[in-house]
Amino acid sequence: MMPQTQQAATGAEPYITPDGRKIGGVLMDLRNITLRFGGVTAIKDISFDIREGEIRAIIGPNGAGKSSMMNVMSGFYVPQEGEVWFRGERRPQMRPYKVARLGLARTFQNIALFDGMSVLDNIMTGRLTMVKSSLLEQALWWGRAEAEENRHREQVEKIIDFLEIQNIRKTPVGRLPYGLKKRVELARALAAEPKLLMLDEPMAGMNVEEKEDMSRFILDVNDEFGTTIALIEHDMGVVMDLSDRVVVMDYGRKIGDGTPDEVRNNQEVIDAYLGVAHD
Amino acid sequence: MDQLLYASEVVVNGLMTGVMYALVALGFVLIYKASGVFNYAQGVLALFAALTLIGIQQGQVPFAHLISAVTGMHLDSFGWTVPSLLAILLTALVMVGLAILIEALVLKHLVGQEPIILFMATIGLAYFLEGLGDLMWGASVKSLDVGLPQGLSETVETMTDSLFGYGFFIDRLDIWATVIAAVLVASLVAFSQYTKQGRAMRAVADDHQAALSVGISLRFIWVMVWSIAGFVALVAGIMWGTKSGVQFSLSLIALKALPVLMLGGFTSIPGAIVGGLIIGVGEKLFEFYIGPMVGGATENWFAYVLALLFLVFRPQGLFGERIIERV
Amino acid sequence: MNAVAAPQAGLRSIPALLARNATQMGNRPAYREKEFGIWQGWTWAETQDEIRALALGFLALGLNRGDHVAIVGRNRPAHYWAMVAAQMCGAVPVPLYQDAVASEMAYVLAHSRARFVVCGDQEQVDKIIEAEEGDDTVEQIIYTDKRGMRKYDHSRMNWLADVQAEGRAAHQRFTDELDVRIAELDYDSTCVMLYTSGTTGKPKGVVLSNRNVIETARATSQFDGLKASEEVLAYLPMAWVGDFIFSVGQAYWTGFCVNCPEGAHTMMTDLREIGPTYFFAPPRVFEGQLTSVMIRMEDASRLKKFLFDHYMKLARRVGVALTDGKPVGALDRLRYGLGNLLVFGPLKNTLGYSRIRVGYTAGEAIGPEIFDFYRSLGINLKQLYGQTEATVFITQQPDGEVRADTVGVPSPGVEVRIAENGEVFYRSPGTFVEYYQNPESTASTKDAEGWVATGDAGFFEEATGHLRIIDRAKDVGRMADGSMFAPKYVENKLKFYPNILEAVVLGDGREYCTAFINIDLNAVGNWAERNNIAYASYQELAGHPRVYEMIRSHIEEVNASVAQDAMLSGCQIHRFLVLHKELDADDGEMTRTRKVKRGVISEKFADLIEGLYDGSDSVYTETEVTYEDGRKGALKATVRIEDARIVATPAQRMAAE
Amino acid sequence: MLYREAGDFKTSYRDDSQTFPLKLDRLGYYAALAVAFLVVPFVITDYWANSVLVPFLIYAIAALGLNILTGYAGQVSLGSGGFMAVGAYAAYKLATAFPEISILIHVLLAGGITAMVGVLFGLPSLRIKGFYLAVATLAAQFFLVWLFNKVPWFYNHSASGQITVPERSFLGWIITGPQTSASAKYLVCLCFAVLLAWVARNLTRGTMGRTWMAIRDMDIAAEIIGVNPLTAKMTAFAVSSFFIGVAGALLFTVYLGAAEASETFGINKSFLVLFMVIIGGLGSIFGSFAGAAFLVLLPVFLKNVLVGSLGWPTDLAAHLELMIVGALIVFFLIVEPHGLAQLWRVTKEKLRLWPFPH
Repeated sequence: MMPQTQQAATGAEPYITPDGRKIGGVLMDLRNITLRFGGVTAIKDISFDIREGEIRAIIGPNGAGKSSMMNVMSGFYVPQEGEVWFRGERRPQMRPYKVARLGLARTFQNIALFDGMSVLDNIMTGRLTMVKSSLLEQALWWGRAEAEENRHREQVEKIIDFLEIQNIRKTPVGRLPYGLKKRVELARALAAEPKLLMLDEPMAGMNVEEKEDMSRFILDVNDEFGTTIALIEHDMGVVMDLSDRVVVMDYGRKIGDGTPDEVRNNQEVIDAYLGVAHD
Repeated sequence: MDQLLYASEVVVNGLMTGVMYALVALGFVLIYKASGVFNYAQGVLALFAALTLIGIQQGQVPFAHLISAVTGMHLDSFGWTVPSLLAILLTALVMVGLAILIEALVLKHLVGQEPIILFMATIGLAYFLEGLGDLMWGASVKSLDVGLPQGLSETVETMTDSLFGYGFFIDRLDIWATVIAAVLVASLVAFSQYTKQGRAMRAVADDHQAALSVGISLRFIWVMVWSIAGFVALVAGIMWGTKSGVQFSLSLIALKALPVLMLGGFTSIPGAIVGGLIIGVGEKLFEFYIGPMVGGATENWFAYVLALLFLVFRPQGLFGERIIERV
Repeated sequence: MNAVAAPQAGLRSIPALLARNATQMGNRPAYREKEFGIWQGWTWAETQDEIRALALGFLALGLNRGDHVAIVGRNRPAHYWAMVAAQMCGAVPVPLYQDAVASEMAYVLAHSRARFVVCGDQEQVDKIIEAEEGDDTVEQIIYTDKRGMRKYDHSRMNWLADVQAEGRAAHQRFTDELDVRIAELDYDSTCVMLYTSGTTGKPKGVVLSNRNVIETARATSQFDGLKASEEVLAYLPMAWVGDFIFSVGQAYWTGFCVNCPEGAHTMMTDLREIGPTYFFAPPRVFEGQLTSVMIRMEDASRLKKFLFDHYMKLARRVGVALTDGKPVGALDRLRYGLGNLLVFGPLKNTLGYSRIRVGYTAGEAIGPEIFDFYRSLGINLKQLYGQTEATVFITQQPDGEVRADTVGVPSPGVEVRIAENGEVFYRSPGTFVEYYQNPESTASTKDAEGWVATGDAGFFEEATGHLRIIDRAKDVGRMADGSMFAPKYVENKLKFYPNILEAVVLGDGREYCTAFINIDLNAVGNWAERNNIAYASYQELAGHPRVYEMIRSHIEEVNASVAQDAMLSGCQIHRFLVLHKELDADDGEMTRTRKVKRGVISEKFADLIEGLYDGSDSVYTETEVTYEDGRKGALKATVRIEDARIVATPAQRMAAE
Repeated sequence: MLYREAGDFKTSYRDDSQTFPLKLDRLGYYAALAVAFLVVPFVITDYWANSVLVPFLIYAIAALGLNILTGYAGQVSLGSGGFMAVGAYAAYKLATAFPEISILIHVLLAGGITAMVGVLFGLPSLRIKGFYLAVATLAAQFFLVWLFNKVPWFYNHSASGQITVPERSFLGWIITGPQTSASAKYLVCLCFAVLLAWVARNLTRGTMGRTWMAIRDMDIAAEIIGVNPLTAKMTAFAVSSFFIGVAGALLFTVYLGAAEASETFGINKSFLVLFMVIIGGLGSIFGSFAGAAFLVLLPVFLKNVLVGSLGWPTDLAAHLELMIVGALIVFFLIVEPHGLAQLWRVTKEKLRLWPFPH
């Protein structure tokens, strides 16, 4: 299908946030997404966009369809209706690994690390898509193979340093505590140098201290690398301080969209949360 | 016309063989449903059962070779013979004992392991049992006779002859096997439907946790299932043994149950039966039509290739239910 | 001793030494730092290039002769470079303790009027900005780690790498100027200014000249035959004179390699990876490691335990002798060799001590058994006695003449004399120039002939000519009955017990001595675990009767040994208490180098001291504590006081009859 | 206990990621190689070559291959026997068709051909997983063996239905056929084993290995971070089959000299190799060698003890062997699913921490 050019982008003028970060045009635009599993409708006609350099949160009570939304964004689920626009082009239906190569990386709600490998190797997998050397070169550890390996190692080490996990570099991830696993997963996603970084409940099941660390890292990532971040949380508190704009979902519908303050004062949102206050 | 007749005769024979396959496949399904273990050793169980049966019948001294090797005294037979029915009963008991041992020594320690590990464990088990069987009863090819009628069934021949002017050649044993198999299947279904243990078994198959929470002893269920599987193996062993002698190849024939399951799906008893019949008929027909062109003996692989192709297009088998992947 | 030794071959300054190293051993490693998973390295040639670039950058930023450049951060090559770069520009490097709180920093910044500050990271930058609130003497802040620095106002702030880049760019403009300034440096121009932690009062800025540093480095390097092939691990505070002498003075003189760990949390692994050949650590480090060794051995398999105990017994018997090269029976040598294969070797290896040729400890007295433990493993661990004002070295132990209870013979070029009141005086080429902007204290410490009072009391052993330190001279007091009171002497004996972290002995002008005890949470905690004693908090453990029991037994043993020495027998401890909180630098009870501040303590815990002497057996007290995040809070506790048995001294016994 | 690591620090990623980061290990490895190349060839006897060393090396190669597929990429295969057969028959056809080309080349080519066949039978792995796949690979096993039995072209219509290796030499040394000397057989296999082990290490230490392990550990996540499952699995099958093919070719050309599909490459071969991998250790190169050594030596050992010393009949020994092997498999799966390699790793850790327990 002919990639049409992005109109929505023109509607969004770049601006500078109070703390001096540059927010660019639209990076990903989701238009009238509807997703069904058999009879169940997980997402009902949802549209919103994510702009370059911003931290965009998708919140909502459990079972609001947040994770399904992220799976649509990462191309793991194919919506029955609606279009996904990425970097000004409509994204045709494609296998998830191809989507990843467009510049999307994500973490998972229930950690999806490769337990058989060390922290270092796990993070290195984030750079698999950038490897040029051929099977033969790798087999003989010759030509580009070694140079490339070391170059990627260098990048990965920078991330390790950035996320302060030097002392577990060579530990098998299986042995790590939950909080650190989450951090390693973030590192793996970062290693891919994504245009859009998607975090599925990055703070789920963390204690206050770990949450603070994670928030710091998320902010720093966005700050240092200018990475656009879309994150899912169902704990409102954390998100509000982190994100520039927030989408609120409930029962597969979008019930709010805007700056944290706008959302905070949105009656529908308040109800939704009061309704599920004890989940 | 004749072609067609031959063919239909082939089909009938195929159906008979299919029943045999189904019989072995049944053992797999039972164990798989209840314990999630894919029991590669099922075939060897059948071999072991058959060997034991013969051994008991002819009053062989177990481990005769070993004893003579170690102590030097040569005793190969107690000098008595045991009536078939009693022998079968004793063998069944042996199989139960075996089931208990397997549960206690192997399964108990592998709870919660990935299926593939359990699968490999059963391969090891198969090796062990094969060695044990040979060690106990000797490795020589034996013929098994528990008084099942054998040979050409005149009734069928005369009947068909009068019908089509061509007498089908059908072995009485096959007919008996079919009957017995049918009875066995029926009784198994009845058992799982109407008895307390049977229901427990199905509960476990549906949901381990739930079953445990309502106080069903997993270990008991496993022992029971493996015993039943052992008994099924015994029956299969008797059939195959009577048909083509008791020897290692018997455990290979039993391997055919794997493709059968691929078709039928690992969790469904009817699937096992239908799958068995399809394979049985299929490979006979294939051998009948294509075999001659490619040098015959296609039974060796037909079943597997069929299953393979099948899998590629319907991974969950005929009766299995679809798996949805999530992140 | 001539105070005017001429510099060798025009090596009058650190930059001069750098130039020599860069030309004579350009390809030898000068610095390594564990970063990004491997040991990044710089040869002397590369180092010179880096440092020059930085110096040029400083010039570009307008660094003037005589300016002070404060450096605050962990041990990193860049920070050492900053010091030398500052020297090149004719400025004076002033390393600061990075764990100092803003208030302490404020004083030092104001006092030194540092125009440039080199900071490790955001944390330090924040501290500096907070510290210089009010008077902004600081004109340029340069940071090494740019993490999180983007949002700051950069009107007077630069990333160190950028400064270097700028310097390289400005090469044409400034290189001549730089060479001029380097040439100006002479043997008596200031090399570095170090603030003494100051056991009492405000810190003083000790000014050390190139002569001080280089002469000392030369003499001591010869003393221990240090070579360019040595490896050292730089992990001690950069503001401490020792680190400056080892990691700069001796390193530049001999041209050996300085290795910087990845961070505090990886220090032990890095130590093990590098395996230094020349190593310094304060006693508490060795204590800590010995404790952890013992704890780890606790849950070793029976075989390992047996081997360990068996061969450690052997080592205690012959190990030290072997290390000192004294004659030992052939059979024992053989058995020791075996032990070396099975226990000592692996042990040293896991600790990272396999390659140590020369190791020093100093700062306070080290426990004899701790000291001997390491020496019996075949580690050439020695003691030295020194202070900032002497550019470290006053006395040190020659190989083969090592003992736990002495601090060795005067270092080469150092004269030592003992005043009649027992105070130790010294004079040497290392003797400091002055206290910065503090002539009166300079005068009171250093007399006309250049003799400096150490403030310690001690005496030379006739037999060996080794110096023995008893205590701080001013702390050596008299008790009510006029007998000698040397608290430190007793405290050290107490602190030799792994269970006792700190001890404060009181009794000046009193009838008898008493003591505050600080338990070592690590050791006691483990002991409690093994004897399944439950406790919820430090305070509860400290107050536990079983703990008191244990501590009392320790004290009584000490009393016994103190009683041996008629002169000091008055210092036996009659009553004691276990403190409900750990003495802490943040609460001002200790110095950053963990020296007890008696003044502060006697005020802060006046109520407890009173309790110790009015015979009451418990005292209720409230203490102000500072938490890590700087908040203050009050700690309430009822502290029990117990009596300890004392041993009658010969004199008293006579009196009794 | 033996290790002295202090001062053995890494200043480049090259050193840090080398195969033997510890100096002692490095030395041990070089020593082993030196002995293997410079000592053994001169002292080796026919008995040692034929009953221990040569089979060990050949099976080690096969185990390496299966380990890449099963241990690293997590795809279980019971078709190894069949693939070895492909290697053997390919080598036979090539050797007889192009006698002028060195047989060593043919062996490698045979590996290549097996790789293609492997990819073909690997295709189902895109749809099916775990033991479904395992069973599917049985198809390869049975079909291939049947093929080589039934189609005379494969054995050049020889009356016996057997294939027999022609005598070939390399640099004047006879390396195939009955005249081959023990040391020649040994050296040829050794070279292949060392070379292929090196290749396996290179592949598994880098990008390829991570791709495979990602698929093994969590295929969905792997795909979402950008791993193409098709290429990942197919390369695994191709490389693995290449190794197994070479092993089969060597088994036939260098070791046995003659072969008959169902005899030599029956399903038991598949299991033998699988067992080597399990006992040796899934996902470990050292493990492949350890497993091969173990299962090659075990029967020899039993034979010497039971038959040689106790004078028992051989069939008895064979039965016992079956039982022991079977029991061992179960034992390892229960006690140490990562096999000898893991045991080795653990002991090494203990030695490094000695005298401390942790």
